[in-house]
Amino acid sequence: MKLIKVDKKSLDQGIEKAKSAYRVFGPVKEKSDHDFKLLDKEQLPDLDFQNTRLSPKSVIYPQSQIMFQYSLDESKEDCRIMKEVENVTSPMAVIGVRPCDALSFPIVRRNFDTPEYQDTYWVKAYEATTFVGLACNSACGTCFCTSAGTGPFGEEGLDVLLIAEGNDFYVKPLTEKGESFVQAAGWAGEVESAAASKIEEMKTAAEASITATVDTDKLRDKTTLDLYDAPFWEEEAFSCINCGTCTYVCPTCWCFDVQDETCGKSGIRMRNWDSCMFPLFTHHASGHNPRDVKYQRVRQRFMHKLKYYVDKYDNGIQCVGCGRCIRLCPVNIDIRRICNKMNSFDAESCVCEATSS
Amino acid sequence: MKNLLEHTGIEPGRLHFSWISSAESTKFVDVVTKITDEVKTLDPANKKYVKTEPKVD
Amino acid sequence: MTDYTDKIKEIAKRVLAEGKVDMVIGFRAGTVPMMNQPHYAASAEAVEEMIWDSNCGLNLANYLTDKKGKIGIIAKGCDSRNIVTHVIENKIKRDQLYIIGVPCTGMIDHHKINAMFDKEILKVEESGDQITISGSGFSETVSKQDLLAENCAVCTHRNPVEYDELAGELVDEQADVDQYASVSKVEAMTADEKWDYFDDLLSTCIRCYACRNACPLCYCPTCFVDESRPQWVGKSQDPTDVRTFHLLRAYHCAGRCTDCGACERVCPMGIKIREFTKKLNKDCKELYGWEAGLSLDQRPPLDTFKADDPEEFIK
Amino acid sequence: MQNPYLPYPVRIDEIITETEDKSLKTFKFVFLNPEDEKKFAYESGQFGELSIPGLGEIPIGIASSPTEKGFIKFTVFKTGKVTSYLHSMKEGEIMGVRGPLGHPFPWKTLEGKNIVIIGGGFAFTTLRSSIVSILDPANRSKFGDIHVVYGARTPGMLLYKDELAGWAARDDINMNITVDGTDDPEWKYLKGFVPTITEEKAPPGNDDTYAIVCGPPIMIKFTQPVLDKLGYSHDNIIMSLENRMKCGIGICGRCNIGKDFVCKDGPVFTLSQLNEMPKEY
Repeated sequence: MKLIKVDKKSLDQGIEKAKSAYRVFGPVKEKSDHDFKLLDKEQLPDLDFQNTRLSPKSVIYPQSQIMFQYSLDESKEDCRIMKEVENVTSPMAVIGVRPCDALSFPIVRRNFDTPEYQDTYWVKAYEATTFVGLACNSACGTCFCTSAGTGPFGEEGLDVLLIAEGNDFYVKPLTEKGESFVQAAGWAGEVESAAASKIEEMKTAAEASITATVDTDKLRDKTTLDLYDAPFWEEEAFSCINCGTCTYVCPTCWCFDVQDETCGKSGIRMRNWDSCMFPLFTHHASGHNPRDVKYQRVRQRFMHKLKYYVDKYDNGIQCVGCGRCIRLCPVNIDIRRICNKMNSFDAESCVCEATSS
Repeated sequence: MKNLLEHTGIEPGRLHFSWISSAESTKFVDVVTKITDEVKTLDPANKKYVKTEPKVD
Repeated sequence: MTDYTDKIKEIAKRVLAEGKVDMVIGFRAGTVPMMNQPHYAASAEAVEEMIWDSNCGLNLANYLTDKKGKIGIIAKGCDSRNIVTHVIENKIKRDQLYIIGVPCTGMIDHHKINAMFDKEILKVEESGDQITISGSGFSETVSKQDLLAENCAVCTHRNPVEYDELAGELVDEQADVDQYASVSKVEAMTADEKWDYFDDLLSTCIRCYACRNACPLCYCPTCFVDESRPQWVGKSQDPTDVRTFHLLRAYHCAGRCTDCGACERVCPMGIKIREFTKKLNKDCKELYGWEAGLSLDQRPPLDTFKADDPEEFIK
Repeated sequence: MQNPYLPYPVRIDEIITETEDKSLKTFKFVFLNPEDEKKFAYESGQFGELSIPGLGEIPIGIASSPTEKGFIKFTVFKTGKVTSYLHSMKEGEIMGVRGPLGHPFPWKTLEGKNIVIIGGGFAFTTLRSSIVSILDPANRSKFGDIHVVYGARTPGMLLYKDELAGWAARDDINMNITVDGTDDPEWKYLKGFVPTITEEKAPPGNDDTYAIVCGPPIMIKFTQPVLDKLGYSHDNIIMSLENRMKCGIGICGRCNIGKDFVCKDGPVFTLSQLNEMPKEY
């Protein structure tokens, strides 16, 4: 597909222009960190960041989302009948999605958009969104995207890829949606003939700068119960405090809880992100809890990402290597360490090869 | 309790403690009347810590 | 403080070998800068992984809740005060514990240090009271005093209050620190300003409950936010519910909080959660002359009654 | 796009208190919109999410049979927040139902086979649905011998007492109704625990005989060795699981056991399948 080159000023002008047709989200620095926010008029995304603290998943899948409303007023005809809330589905665009986070959307889609059921809230928002990615020229020490199915210039899940080069940006539309956004932004500009090879060089350099890796090659062929019963879980889970940080900052964690809230005679049914780290997540009304103990919940998180998902979809791991859980885990539980332990676990001898991350 | 609520911006006068025995019905009425009258004189704009329908994005 | 490491290892190996304890709870080096991992050692080999430096800010007393058997634990001033609180509250028995006391000169604040640099920090090294922070294309050496976590900067109980053995010489306690400067700043505000200040403070909260779960005081089998019958607080991102969680959590720590700062340290969003508990600590000090966890023999003010307890608030 | 979380509005048509301790009630619902009944086409073994605005939803097995038209029935044990409120509701009140959800018992596989239905306590609801379906004149000839072992703690704790008596009087179904113990001189059925009765009364296992087992964990634990002894292969033992659920459609993520969701991939599993799965239920 064609390649365009724009300077920073045209890039910004284009983003501003696109706002007439799209609700535009982008990274904004608030307090000390970047997070994705809906951009106001005249507000530009701050593209000078390594990665945002929270992932862009909340653009499609907000932490709290109203699903239905109802009335408890007996005098009304629709008393106690759930009614759908009209969620806005006008076009959205997310600017500055890193390639790792971009891959999370097709991964999460496998959960929300299934042959049997479509999660209307997620699917409608996803379909309405154009993902404008930003290639990574400098990775974090905790990044391991190259061994998690993508890379700093990865294109999967994106509609447009931006590549920063000095004060200029290469614009690479990747899909029809992406073409439309580029048109709406009015981005146009010839590229030099050597552009393609230059981008290739930048890509190679960026990939080489990512030194952290995980080994995932043997996960698929392991027996689920062998890994489940592996002896290392209790030790690895020792430091865990069972907070929800890893799951909430993870771009591929999708679990939620459904809650009703009533105020006077009217109320709403809503969903909120939930976490497999919380005991309440699996607590039966009878009091029984199949994952009652901390290490069982830690095991669930890693087994889900690195084994159950692998078995269910046969399409890589449920992790994109963004490293957020490593950077933000309060007690330094490192998915790279656990992943390598799982990958190298030998049920016969019950040992993992020495691992480092 | 009162201190931290006020420290975090709840207007003084919105939380009240009294010691009333179960036998002191008239005192109870007097105190409640007095407090409700007092609270009514406060600026409704400061009625902050009241949950309505959840406000989420 | 890095020189404590060898002594800690020596003690840990000895008490394990003598059978005084089944495990020793301490830290091992983390995989990212300024992040050590709470860990336990049950063998001499595992002890080799142990480390002590200025990134051991988590409160290890948190790992004692409902533990059985004999446990060795590394404790700086605040940890030891929380161990005392655990003992007072019957969560663990003193004779189950072998406390390896660490006189502390303060822990550094990873939130603050990360915010000081635009670029990612790849390495943080410690030498005496100097900290060298470096990343791709930069390296800077800063006095540790300037990088201390806020609670450490105003700490007046650096030495363990309860221990079986020390891993180093007792240090001088800090004098002339205004423990409650941050509280006084808010106290000077109007009600509206206070409200807005706390609104802004909590605006980024994602309700991951790391603050609660890292807190050694928060050991309830079911936290009030998780109760469903009755449900005390909504579970969404509604600001009223977020504030209710933080306010009530703080109340549950009243008269028990040692200002160890674990809540702030673990917050992925860098929220200054101590702004709540600090006010209660100040009130406890002013109203009852109480600081939590200083003695095994004294009951906390909220579970004792004295005829002269202040009651000006009752009208 | 159909919103899979939107419940169908239903009216509570009838409430029957099933057990002497009043902890179990059967709710008969009628759809407010008749076309919703067609959309709720189900088979025995599936479940529905009962939705009470302001309280939430609960997954409950469908107790009525597809052969019963014009209503759906659920038998609910009073235990948590939603079920307690439901028990306080009155006939005529409006609420919601979502479904049908999950996989039914494998009726295609079961055609032409002998079936042993083993149930204990209040886990008899989808089994009631199954028995009513099988005994329907249009269906009975599709199956071989039908044995039922159903037990409760006391006679007063049995569900569907009138129907049980009716089935016991028939000759096309072999009913073994039992209670753990009773002093009732009127009691005319069996005494003893379900595993013991199963051992005495169930036919031996073979390729053409399947067992469907639903009951409390303790009953399942002691029934399984009995079935092993009787020669049932683990492919021929069918069970129904429960886990905490919210969405009921395999999306919200909480009821998973390994790669499977109890709500969407279950709740019906064969024992062979369960043997390969973590014991997280």
